[in-house]
Amino acid sequence: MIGDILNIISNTLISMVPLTLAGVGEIITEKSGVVNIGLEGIFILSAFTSTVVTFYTGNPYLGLLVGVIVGVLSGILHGLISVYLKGDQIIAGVGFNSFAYGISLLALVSLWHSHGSSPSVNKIPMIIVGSLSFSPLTIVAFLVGFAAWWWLYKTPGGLRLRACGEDPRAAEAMGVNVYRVRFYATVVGSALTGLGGAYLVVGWIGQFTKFISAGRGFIALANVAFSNWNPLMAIVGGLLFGFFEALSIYIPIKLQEMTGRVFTAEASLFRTIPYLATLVVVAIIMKKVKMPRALGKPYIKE
Amino acid sequence: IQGETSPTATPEKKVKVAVLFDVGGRGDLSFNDMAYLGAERAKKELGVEVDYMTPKSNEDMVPLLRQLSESGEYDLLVLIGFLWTGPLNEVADDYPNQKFALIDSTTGKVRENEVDILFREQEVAALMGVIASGMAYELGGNTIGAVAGMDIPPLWKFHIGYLFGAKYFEKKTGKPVKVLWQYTGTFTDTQVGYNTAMQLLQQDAKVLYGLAGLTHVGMFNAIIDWNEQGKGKALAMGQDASQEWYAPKYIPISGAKRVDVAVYKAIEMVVKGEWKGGIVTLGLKENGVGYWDLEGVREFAQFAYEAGKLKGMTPDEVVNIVKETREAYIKPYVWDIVNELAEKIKSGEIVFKTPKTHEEYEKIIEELNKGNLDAALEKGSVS
Amino acid sequence: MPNGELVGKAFEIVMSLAIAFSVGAIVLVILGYNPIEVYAILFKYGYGNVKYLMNKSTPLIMTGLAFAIPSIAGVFNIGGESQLYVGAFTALMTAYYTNNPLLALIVGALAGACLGWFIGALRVYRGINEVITAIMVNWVFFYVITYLIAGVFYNPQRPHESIPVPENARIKPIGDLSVIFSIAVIVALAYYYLLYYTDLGYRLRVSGLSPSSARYAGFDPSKAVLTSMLLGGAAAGLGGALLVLGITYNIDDMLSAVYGLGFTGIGIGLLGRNHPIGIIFSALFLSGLIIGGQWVELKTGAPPELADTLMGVIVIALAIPYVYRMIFRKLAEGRQ
Amino acid sequence: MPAVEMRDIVKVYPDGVVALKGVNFIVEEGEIHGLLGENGAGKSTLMRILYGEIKPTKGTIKLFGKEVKFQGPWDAIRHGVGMVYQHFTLVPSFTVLENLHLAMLSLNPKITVEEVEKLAKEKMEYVGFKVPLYEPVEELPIGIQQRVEIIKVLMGNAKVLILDEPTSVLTPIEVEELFRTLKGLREKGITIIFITHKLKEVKEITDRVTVLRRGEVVGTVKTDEVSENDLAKMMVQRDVVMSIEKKPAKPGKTVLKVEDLWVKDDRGLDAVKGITLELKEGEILGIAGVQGNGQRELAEALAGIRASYKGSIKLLDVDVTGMPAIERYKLGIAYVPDSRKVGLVYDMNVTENVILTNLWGVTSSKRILWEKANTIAEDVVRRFDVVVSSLKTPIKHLSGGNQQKVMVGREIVREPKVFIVSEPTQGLDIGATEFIRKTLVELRDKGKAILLISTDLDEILQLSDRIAVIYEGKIMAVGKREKFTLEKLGLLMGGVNA
Ligand SMILES: Nc1ncnc2c1ncn2[C@@H]1O[C@H](COP(=O)(O)OP(=O)(O)OP(=O)(O)O)[C@@H](O)[C@H]1O
Ligand SMILES: Nc1ncnc2c1ncn2[C@@H]1O[C@H](COP(=O)(O)OP(=O)(O)OP(=O)(O)O)[C@@H](O)[C@H]1O
Ligand SMILES: [Mg+2]
Ligand SMILES: [Mg+2]
Repeated sequence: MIGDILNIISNTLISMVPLTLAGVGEIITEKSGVVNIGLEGIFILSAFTSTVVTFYTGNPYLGLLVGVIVGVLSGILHGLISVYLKGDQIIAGVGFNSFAYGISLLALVSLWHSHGSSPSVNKIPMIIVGSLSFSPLTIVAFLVGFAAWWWLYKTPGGLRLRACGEDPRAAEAMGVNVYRVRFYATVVGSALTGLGGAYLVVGWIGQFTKFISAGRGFIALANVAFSNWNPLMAIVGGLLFGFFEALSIYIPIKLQEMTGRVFTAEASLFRTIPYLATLVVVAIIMKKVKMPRALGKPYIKE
Repeated sequence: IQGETSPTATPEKKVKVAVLFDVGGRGDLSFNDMAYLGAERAKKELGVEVDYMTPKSNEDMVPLLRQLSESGEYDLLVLIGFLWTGPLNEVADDYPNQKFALIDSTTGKVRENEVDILFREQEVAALMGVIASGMAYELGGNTIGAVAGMDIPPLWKFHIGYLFGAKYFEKKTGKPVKVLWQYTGTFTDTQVGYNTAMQLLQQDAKVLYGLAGLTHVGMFNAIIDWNEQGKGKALAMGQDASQEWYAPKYIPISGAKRVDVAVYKAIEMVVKGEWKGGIVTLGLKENGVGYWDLEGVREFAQFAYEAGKLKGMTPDEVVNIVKETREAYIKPYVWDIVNELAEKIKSGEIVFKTPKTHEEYEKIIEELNKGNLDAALEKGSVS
Repeated sequence: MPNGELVGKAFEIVMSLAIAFSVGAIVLVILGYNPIEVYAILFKYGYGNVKYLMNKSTPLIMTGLAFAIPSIAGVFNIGGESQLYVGAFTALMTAYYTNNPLLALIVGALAGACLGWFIGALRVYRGINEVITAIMVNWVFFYVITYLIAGVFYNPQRPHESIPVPENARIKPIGDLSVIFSIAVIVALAYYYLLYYTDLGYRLRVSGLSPSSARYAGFDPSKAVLTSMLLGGAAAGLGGALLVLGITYNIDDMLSAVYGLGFTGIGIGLLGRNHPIGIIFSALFLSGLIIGGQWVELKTGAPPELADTLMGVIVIALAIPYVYRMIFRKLAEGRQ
Repeated sequence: MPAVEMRDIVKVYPDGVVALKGVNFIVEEGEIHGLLGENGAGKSTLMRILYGEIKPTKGTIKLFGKEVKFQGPWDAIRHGVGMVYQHFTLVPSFTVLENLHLAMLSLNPKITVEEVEKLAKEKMEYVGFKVPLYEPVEELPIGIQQRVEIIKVLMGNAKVLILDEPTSVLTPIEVEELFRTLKGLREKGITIIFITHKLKEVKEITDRVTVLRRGEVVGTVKTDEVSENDLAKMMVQRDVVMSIEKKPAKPGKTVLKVEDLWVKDDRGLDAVKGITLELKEGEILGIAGVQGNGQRELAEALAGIRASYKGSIKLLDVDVTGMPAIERYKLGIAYVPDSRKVGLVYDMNVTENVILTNLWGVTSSKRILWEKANTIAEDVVRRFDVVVSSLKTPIKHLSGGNQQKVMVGREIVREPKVFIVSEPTQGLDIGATEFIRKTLVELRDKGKAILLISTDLDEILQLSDRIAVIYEGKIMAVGKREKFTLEKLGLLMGGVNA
C-alpha cells in the first residue's frame, strides 16, 4: 500500500512538470496583458526539436536547451504578432497550434519516415529516493514557480509587468515601455512552455509521438485560471491535476487487482476524475478572480 | 525480390488504387501504418499506382467516397479501419462499378463490388496471453497486464484472446495467472500510457501487452524506466507491427496483425483479375495474425535502420538481442503450449467467438475469469 | 465616408487573404512543394464540391457562433466542443426514440444551451473562471459520452457506432440545397439580427465592452454572461444536432465525428471577427481549406500535415488586420 | 532660450481627424504657461505629443534648445517632462505606493520601495497635502487620485510639468493649495504648462497664455495684458456671457423623498450614513462636498445602481427603494455619473452611446429603431455642439469635453423629471459650460427637479436654489442658496459646523 502511494506521488511529481512550467510561463505572459493559447503548439514544437537534438547529440540537456530556444522563438513570433502588429492574440494562437503540429509532423516524416513517433532518445535521469522517483525538472518547476512569484510581486520588473496587464495606458504614461515589456513577457512565458515541451520527451517519455502534448497545453491554460494568476498556486494546480490523474488510473487498476472486476466502457468514467475533481476543488477554494484587466486586448496608442 | 521485375510493357493502363486511412491517419504503429506497408509493397511488386488520403473526420467519409467513386479514377478504393463501415455501407450500392475493399471491419453485406477483410485477433492474443504468462513466471511473478486503448470492438477480441491465453496457460501448467486489463480511453496520449504502465507494474504486473497505438509507446518507455531505475524487472509486448526494435532488451515479442497482407491481397485481386466480392476472415491459419518471427523482427528493424532510427545498432544486433531475450524468458515448455494451442486453432478444432454486442463481450470476460474457457469458443472445447 | 469604409473593409479582407496565401506559398516552397499545384488542388477540390462544402461548414458556423456570442458579452467560451457533443448526443437520442427531427434539433440546442449556461453560472454565482470550467467540462463530456456510446447506446449491428438516427428523422438535402446549411445560415442571420437590432443584443454588447457602464444603464452584466452562454451553447448544441441528423447519422465510439469542431469554431469565430455574417464566410473559407487539404494529400502525396501547416500559416497571417489597415492607409495617403 | 519649442506641429489621427494643423508653441523657462481652447481644440493632443505618448505627423520639438524625438513617455520623463492627465494614468488595482514606485523606476531603475516611500513622504510634506500610500488607487476618490498624480510627477523631478485640466475636480481650497504649490515650483525654476477651461484660474496663475482653436494657434499673450473676456473671445470668437440669468425658483410638490438612507461603498464600508433629503419640482438642489464623502454612493443609490440597506427612497409617490435602475429611469429619473468611464462605452459609437440610458425609448417590441436612435443622436450633437466627424465615430476618439457633452446631453434631451447630475461641466470649455448650465436652469423652469452634485462651488452657488453640504456621508447643513457663502461652504465641506 505504501508502495502504491509512493508510486502515485511519483506519477504526480512527474506529471505536474509541464503543467506547472507552462502554467507559470503563461501567467507571466498574461500578467503583462497578452494571451497565448498556442501553448499546445509550443509543447509539440519544442518536444520535437529537443527530440531531434537529443537523438543526434545524445545529450538530453542540450535537448532541453533547444526546447527553451524553440519556446523563445515561438514567443518572439507570438510577441511580434500580438504586441507590435496588434494582431488578434487568440487567432494567432489558434493558427500557431495548427502550424506547430503540422510542421513538426512534416519534419518527423522527412527525418525518420514515420508519421507517428520518433526513435527513443536519452533521457535526463530521474532522481530516485527509495521508491519515490521524480525528475530534476520537478524541482525546477517548483523553483520556477517560486521565482516567478517572487519576481512578479517583489521586484520592480514584476511591478512594471503587472502594470502593463492592468492598465497599459497608465503604465506607458508612467514610463513603462508597454510594447517591450509585453514582448519580453511573451517570450519568457513561451520559453518556460518550451522547457515543459522538451521535458515531455527528454524528462518523461523519452520519445516524440504525434500527439505528445495530448491537450496538456489547454490543461496548462486552465491551470492559469485555476491559480488565479498566482505562480505559487500554479504549482499546486499542477500537483493537484497530476495527482487526480494518477488516482484516476490507480483506482480501476487497484479495484481490478483486488476484486477481479474489469472495467470496460466504465473505464471512460474513471477518466473524468481529474477534471471533475479539479472543478470541485476550484469551486471550494475560489476567491475573487484577479484576472489582469487588460488581458487579451492589443494596446493601440492612438 | 520476385516483384522487382514488374509487369513490363503492359500496354493497358496501370491499375490505380487509393488507400483511405482511418481518421487518425498514419503514425499509429498499427493498422494505418501496416496498410501503408502493404500498399507500398503492392506498388513495388504489382506495379500499381497508389494514392493515399486521410479524411479529417467521420463526416468527411461519405462525401469523399462519393466523389472518388464518381470520378472513376481508381480501380480500387481501400478503406482502412472500422470507421469506414457505415459510410461504405451507405454508398457501395450507388456505385456498382467501383470496387471497394474494407479492411478490419465488415458491413455485414455481401456485395459484388466490395471485399471485407477481417481478422481473428483472438487467435494472436491467445498466444500472446500464453507467452506473457510464461514470461511472468520467469520474472518471478504471476501477473500480466495490458495497456489497452478505448473500449472498441477490435479490442474486445484482443481482450478475450489474451485472457483466454492466460487461463489456458493456467490450465496447462497449474500455475495461476492474474490478468490486469486497463482501458486508457485513448490511442494517442503517450503519457497516459506511461502512467498506466507504471501503475500496473506497481501492482506487480511483470509483462505488459500494448494495445493502444501511440499510448502504448508510453508503456514501452515506462517498462524501460522501471527496469533501468532498478524498480524491478518487467517486459513489454507490442502488437500489429513488429515493435521489438524500440527496445529489444525489454520487448522480446510482438503480436502480428497483417493489415499489410490484407491490403496487398485486395490489390492483388484487382491486378490479377481475380476480384470476388465477399467477406474474408484472416486468422492464424491464413497467416493473417500471429506473432512476429525473427525474420519479421529483422524486416522492421531494417525499416527503422533505413530511416535512421536505430542509432548505434544494426538490424542484426536487434535480432540477436531479441533472440537472446526470447530464449531467456520464453521457455520451451511455453513454446510447447503456444504451438499446441496454435495447432488447435489452425486446424479449426477450436474457433473463437466474436462478440456481437457489448453485453456479450462482458459476459465472455466474466466467464473466462471464472475459469470457463469454453465461454470464449464458438466451436470446440478445451476442457 | 461609409463608401470609403466599405472599400477599406473589402480591401482589408482581400489584402489579408492575398498576404496569407503568399506567406503560405513561401512556406510551401521552403518545404519543397509547388505552391501553384498545391493551391490549384486546394481550390478545385476544396471549393468545388458545393454540397460537401456546405455540409462541412454547417457545424463550424454553429461553433463559431458559440464562441463569438459569449465573446461579445465578455465571456471566453472554449466549451463549444462539449456543448456540441451534448447537442449531438441528445439530438441523436431524441431522434432515435421519437423519430422527430424537429424535436431532436430543439433538444440538441437546449442541451447545448444548458451546458453553456452551466459554465456561465459557475462564473456568475461561484466566480469560477470560464476557461477552467470549459476545459474541464470538455473532457468530462468527452469521456461520459464515449461511455454512453460504447457501453449503453451502441448499435447492435455495428457496435462501434451509436444507435442510428432513424431513416425518417434524417435531414436530407432538397435537391442541391443543403437543408442543414440553410438552417445554420438562418440561425447566423438571426443571431446577427439579435445582436445589432434588438435591445437584448445591445445589452450584451454593452456588458461585454464595459460592465460598469452596463450597470449604470441598468443592465445586469451577469445576466449578459448567462444569456450569451445560453445563446452560444444553443448554437453549438444545434451544430451537433445538425451534424448527426444531417451528416453522420450516428456518433462513433471514439467520437471522431464530433471531436475538434468546437476548437476549430474558436478560429472561425475570430476570423469572422465575431460577426455572425463574417462567421458564415470564415466557416466556408476554412471548410474549403480542410476539404481541399485532404485532396492535396491524395493528389501530391504530401503528408496530410502539410494542410495543417498551411492552414496554420494562413490563419496566423489573418490575425493581423491592423497591419493591413495601416498599409492601406499609407497607400491611400500616398495617392493623395 | 525657451524651455519648450514646438514648431509646425501637425497631427492626423489614424481615422483621418486632423487635430493639429501646424501649431507653434513656445514656453519660456520658468513660466507658468496657460493653454486654452474649446473642447476638441487640440490641447490634449499637443501635450500628448510633447510627452512622447503619440508621435506628431509633422513638426519638430526642441527642449531647452535641443531637438528631441521621444520614443515614448519614458523617454520624455528622462528628459525631464512630466504630465498629469485629464484622465488619470494610474494603475487602478495597484496601491498608491506601487504606482509611485512604478513611475520612479523609469528614472531610477534601482530605486527601492523604501526609498520611494521616503521620497513620497517628503513631497507630501512639501506640497502640504497627504495621500494614503497603501490603498489601491481605484478605491480612492478622484480628487485624491489627482493628488497622487501630482505627487507622482513631482517625485520625478520634472523640469517641465504639464497639467491637463488639473483643477476640474478640486475644491477651491484644494485649488488654492495647488496654486501655491505650482508657484513654489515656478520659483525653483520649473516650467509649467497648465490646461484649464477656467479663465479665472488662467488669470490667477499663468504668466502667458496660448489659445488654440480648431487645431490652430490663435495667439500667445501675456496674461497681465488681457482680460478674461478677451481670452474668451479669442477662444470662441464671440462674446461669452459669464453669468446666467436666473429667475427665482417656483418649487412645486416634492418629487423625491429620501429618508434615513444608508449605503455602503465598494469596500463594504458605510458611505452614506442616514441621509434624509427632499427635492421639489422646479428647483435645483446643490450638493456640495469634497469628493469621496458619499456623493457618488448617494447618487448611485438614488439611480438604483447601488443597493441601500436601510431607509427609503420615494419618487413621485412611488416607493422605489429596491427598484432596478432601468425601472426608475423609465419613471423619469436620469443620472449623469461623475466618471465618463462609467457613463460611456468607449468602444461604441456616438449613436450607440446616446441610447445607453434610453434604450426603451428607441425600441419597439425589443427591436432597436436605429433611425430613431440616429435622430436623437443628431439632436444631441447639434444642440450641444459636439465636435465629431460622424455618428459612427467611436466615442473614445472624441475629446474629453465632447465626450462630456454627449454624456450630459443625452440625459437632458430626455427631459427627465428628476435629474441627478454629477459634475456636469467637468472638462467643458466656457462656452459649453455656459450652455449646459443654462440648459439646467431651463429644465428647472420647466418644473423639473434637479439634484446637482458638484465639487465646483462656483457652479453650486451659481445654479442652486437650495444647497446641502455633505461630509463623511452625512448632510452637514441644508438650506436656501442665500444662506451660504463660498467661505461658509468651504468650512462646512471640511466638517466644520460654523
Ligand atoms: N522605462 C523604460 N521602459 C522601457 N524601455 C525603456 C525604458 N527606459 C528606456 N527604455 C529604452 O530601452 C533602451 C535601453 O535602456 P535600459 O537598458 O536602461 O532599459 P531599461 O528599461 O532601464 O531596462 P530594464 O527594464 O531592464 O530596467 C533605452 O535606450 C530606451 O529606449
Ligand atoms: N485617439 C483619437 N483618435 C481620433 N481622433 C482623436 C483622438 N483623440 C482625439 N481626437 C480628436 O482630435 C481632436 C482634438 O482632441 P483633443 O483631445 O486634443 O482636444 P482638447 O483640446 O484636449 O479638448 P478637451 O478640452 O475637450 O479636452 C478632437 O477633434 C478629437 O475628436
Ligand atoms: Mg483634452
Ligand atoms: Mg534598466
